[in-house]
Amino acid sequence: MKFLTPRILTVALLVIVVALTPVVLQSNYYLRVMTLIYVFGLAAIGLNLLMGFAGQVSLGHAGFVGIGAYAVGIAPTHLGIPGLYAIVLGAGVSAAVAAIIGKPILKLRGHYLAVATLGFGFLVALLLTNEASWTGGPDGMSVPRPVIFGTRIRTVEQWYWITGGVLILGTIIAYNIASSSTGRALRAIHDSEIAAHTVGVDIAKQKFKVFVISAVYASLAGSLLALSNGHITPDSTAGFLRSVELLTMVVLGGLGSIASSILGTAVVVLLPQVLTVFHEYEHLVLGLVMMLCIILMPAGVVPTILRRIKGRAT
Amino acid sequence: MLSDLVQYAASGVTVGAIYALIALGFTLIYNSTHVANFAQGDFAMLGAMTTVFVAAAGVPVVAAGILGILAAACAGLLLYRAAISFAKNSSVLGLIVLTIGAAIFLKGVAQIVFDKRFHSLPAWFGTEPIKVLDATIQPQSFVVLAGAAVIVFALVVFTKKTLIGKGILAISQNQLAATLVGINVTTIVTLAFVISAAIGGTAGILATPITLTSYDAGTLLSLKGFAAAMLGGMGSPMGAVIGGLVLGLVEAFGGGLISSAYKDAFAFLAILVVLALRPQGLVGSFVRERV
Amino acid sequence: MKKLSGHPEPHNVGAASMTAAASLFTAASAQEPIKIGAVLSVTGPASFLARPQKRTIEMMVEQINASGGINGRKIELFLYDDGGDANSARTFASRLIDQDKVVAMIGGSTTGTTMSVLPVFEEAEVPFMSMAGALQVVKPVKKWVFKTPHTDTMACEKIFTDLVSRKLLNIALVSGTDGFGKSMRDQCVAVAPKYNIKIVHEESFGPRDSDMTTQLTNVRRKSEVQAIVAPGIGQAPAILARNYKQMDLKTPMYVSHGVASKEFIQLAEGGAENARLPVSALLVGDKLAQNDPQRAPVLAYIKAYEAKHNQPVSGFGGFMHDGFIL
Amino acid sequence: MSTLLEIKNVSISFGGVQAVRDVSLSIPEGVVFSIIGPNGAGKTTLFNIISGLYVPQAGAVKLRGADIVGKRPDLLARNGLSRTFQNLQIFTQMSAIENVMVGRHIHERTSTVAQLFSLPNVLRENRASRAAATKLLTYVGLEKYIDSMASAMPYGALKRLEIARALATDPKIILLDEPAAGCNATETADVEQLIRRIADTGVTVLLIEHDMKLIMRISDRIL
Repeated sequence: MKFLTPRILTVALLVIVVALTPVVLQSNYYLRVMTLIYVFGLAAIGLNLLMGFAGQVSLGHAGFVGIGAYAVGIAPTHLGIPGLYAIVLGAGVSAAVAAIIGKPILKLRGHYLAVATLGFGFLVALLLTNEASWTGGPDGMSVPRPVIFGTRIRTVEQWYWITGGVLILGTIIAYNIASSSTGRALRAIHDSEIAAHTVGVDIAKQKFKVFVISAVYASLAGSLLALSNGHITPDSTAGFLRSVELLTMVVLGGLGSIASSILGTAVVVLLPQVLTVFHEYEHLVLGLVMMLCIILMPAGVVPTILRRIKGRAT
Repeated sequence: MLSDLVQYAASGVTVGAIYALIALGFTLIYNSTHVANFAQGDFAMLGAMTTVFVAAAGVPVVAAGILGILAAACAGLLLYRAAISFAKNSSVLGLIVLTIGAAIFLKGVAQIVFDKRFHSLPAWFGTEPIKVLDATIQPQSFVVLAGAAVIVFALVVFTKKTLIGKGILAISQNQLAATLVGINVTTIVTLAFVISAAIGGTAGILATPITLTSYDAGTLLSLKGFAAAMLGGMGSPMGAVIGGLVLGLVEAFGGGLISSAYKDAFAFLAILVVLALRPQGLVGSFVRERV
Repeated sequence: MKKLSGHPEPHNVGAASMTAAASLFTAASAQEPIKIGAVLSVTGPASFLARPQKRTIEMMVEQINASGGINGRKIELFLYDDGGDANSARTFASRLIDQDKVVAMIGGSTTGTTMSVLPVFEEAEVPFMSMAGALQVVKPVKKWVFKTPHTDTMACEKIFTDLVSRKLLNIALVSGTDGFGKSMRDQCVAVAPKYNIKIVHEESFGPRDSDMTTQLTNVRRKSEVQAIVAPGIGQAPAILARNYKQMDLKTPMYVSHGVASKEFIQLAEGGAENARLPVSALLVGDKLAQNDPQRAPVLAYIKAYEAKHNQPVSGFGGFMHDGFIL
Repeated sequence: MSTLLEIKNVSISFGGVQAVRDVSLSIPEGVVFSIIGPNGAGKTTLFNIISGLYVPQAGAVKLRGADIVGKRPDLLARNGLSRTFQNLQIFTQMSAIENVMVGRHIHERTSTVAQLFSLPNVLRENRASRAAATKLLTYVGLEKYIDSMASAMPYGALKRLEIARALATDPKIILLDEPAAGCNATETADVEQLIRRIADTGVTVLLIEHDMKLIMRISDRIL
């Protein structure tokens, strides 16, 4: 077993980045951008388990991000449940919702599954927009900051470390799943569902399992996004554009490799910040960059770079 | 109460016909490349906006319309030749992201070439509503319906009878075999994109008197068109029309009878129910995976 | 289309804050540019509001810089487009404070984006002039947060005073599900009892819906409805007006200041005849009485704006004009 | 020898095409049972029925006396029935050893939660599966391909990889669908030798093949 497996390399690299960034880049702005990369990286890793490993497309995964975000918003204000427990509540609700809708829609394949998940994301966004008495409607609601060990977590710094830590844990857990019996079963399903089925993999159960896991990942990301922002709106958490962004992060990064999802997230989060220089042409350039990434790097940014470095032909 | 139901139906058919028109645009591209083109709504936007601006520059509306359809067709040509044909070996997901990127790109271009305001096109037969059991329907709805009917007929004839149409079906079954028997895949697939884009442009032009248009009108049209095409059964022209009309009617009756705030929710709930019962859509044929 | 002219003075909160901001400028050295930040939703669902705001602020910065800037110091404008997304608005707000080091911020075209950036400027103690309509932006009053647009409550009150004068007390609310429509709808519901106006029926429509005959049918069925009030913005109210004409409804209709522009009238294709809406004095500049204090600045702004952009002015550009001067 | 697998008047048709009509056969334990017949005779369709991919319109399939018609393929695998495919169904984006480790899936019992945190029992299980897979790869003579990607392996090697994966479930009966198809003389000899060794371990072999010389040399019974 050579020591530098992708798993050790990625986790080590991630720890270094999380530890060094505040030292190298002092200003809150960069910390804020990195926090967003960590939060959406968490959701992207979960989505990659579902899409990259098991090959099940989801065009509505921001629905779970929305559930996680609003759980942390609604629970403290309306139900008197403090922030931290609300995160667990959000994850529980997302898992339950994923379990309920998972059964029927995971029977679908390809574009049919895409439209079913698209529908789910739309439904969540609509609920959050219309149930204004709970969610504050389209203008959103403010999220009370949690109190941990007596201190109220408010500053960008604090949230930087929390989200960085959670991403590292999420990455380790994702690698654990990938190297376990479930991970192998999921990749088998992606390559040939028929063969996996006859060799003893319970297809429905495995797809269901990874759907729920990815929903919990997205929900945790939603909760952290809400807590670090302090204010959430239905569109910025559960909107269709957010689902598209998540999809782009995973696909641009590279399907089926955990490290690449984080890099894909970084690209998608940083692009709008870099493209502001184009003002009017921002959308045009963003669309172009997305197309070029897919054309030039079909396997995704990371696998292509790895292949170039190692120079071996797969 | 009856006239209310008729009005709901009228509203449902009006909106449904627009979804059907957009859904039709998906068929040829899906049939030839199994790509669900999320820029289809932007072809419609491009067709409509070009017509608006060319007409504003003094060209008679009909000529402007033809130019609009051509503009959309060119966008379709470019999307295939300059983008999708290079992304041959990327996954279904990669192609979805590619078409979404194309949609954002087209929106960016429209934002600069045109402007960011709302525009409309004159209705073909004026705005005098037609009375049916004292429910009122805009004449333009019939124009949209007629357009959908003509396109469905043309598509069915095209795919069944003409050589190119059969070529597209052959390519969708097995691209390698199609090339072996001498079908020039690139030209045929390019043609599929051009025709699909032209259908998209026509849809935009026919629908704009009802829906109005702006540089970012494409996104929602793509979504609803995609949902309608899937509801009906991806790849079949009849499926697209049925899917579109059912979607429109579910929205209208759901919105009217239950709650207009959750209009879109009923549409997607209907899709979830239909796909749970018939995973290949209302009209789609069941594809057994051959071993 | 009859307009409710004679709108109150653009509303500003806490004159004290004016002097604090002014002193800030003179303290810095003469030739260093004054950095002002702006985060607007130039694209996305709220672009209808934000476009005129962007054009107005760019025009005014040009004008001031052309005439030598303030006390000889040029204004440097940092303008970002948050696309209506609260999340990216917050990131750009932090960029303005930490990277661009702006001394003042104008922006927040929607209530959603405003509320999400508000804490950043409160913490950084940088004056923030919001363009959002909702009351919650300045209620409870915050030290560093101001807004020039009249609140939705005022718009509702303007409509209700007119309804009371026409003795139309049973109304139907047909409101948009976007931020603007929702928040104005909430204010109207809250303030209606004060004018003993009863809301007998409610419907809603999506910002991108293309047919609202279903909603209007439900309203028509309720015979006791005497007037329709339609809070909403963008293209949807124009389609609502068209459907109103298509169904040949006679109940008087009120739309919101969100569609206060010539564009709305053209798009409504005659559906907006004798519809009424509350609007700031800006849109009826030439009809203002000679001695009206607003007449001069309004006409000057209209002339400059239309000369530069040859597009009709919009109420939202006016909010930016007042906000920028403050 | 008790009957291991019994098929009684099974028939199936796809839209008018009668693929399999009224087939009955019973396969005793521990033999090499070959099925021959021209292309399109329904051999692979019969395999698909036995392995639960298709549900026949009529007839019964009994594995050790229990009727298995309509049972999910993964449950059949757990009851000791395993198969290979006429056109290779390999997990191409996985390495050879990972392909075979998926065969061990039904013997892997750790809970999902344990897998989330890679608890010691999961690490033990992974090592055990990897060891078993390595043994199997050596058994079929693919030891030099252990860590190479399946997509980079030659056709002949992939044929044997699929057999190794089928063996990984410790089956009672293994269905081999044209294992020697497209193989040259030496590869066919290897396959024959491999089938003989599998049968010697007591595993019943149900074979579809066209190479008559191979059939004659290896089969105990022929249909």
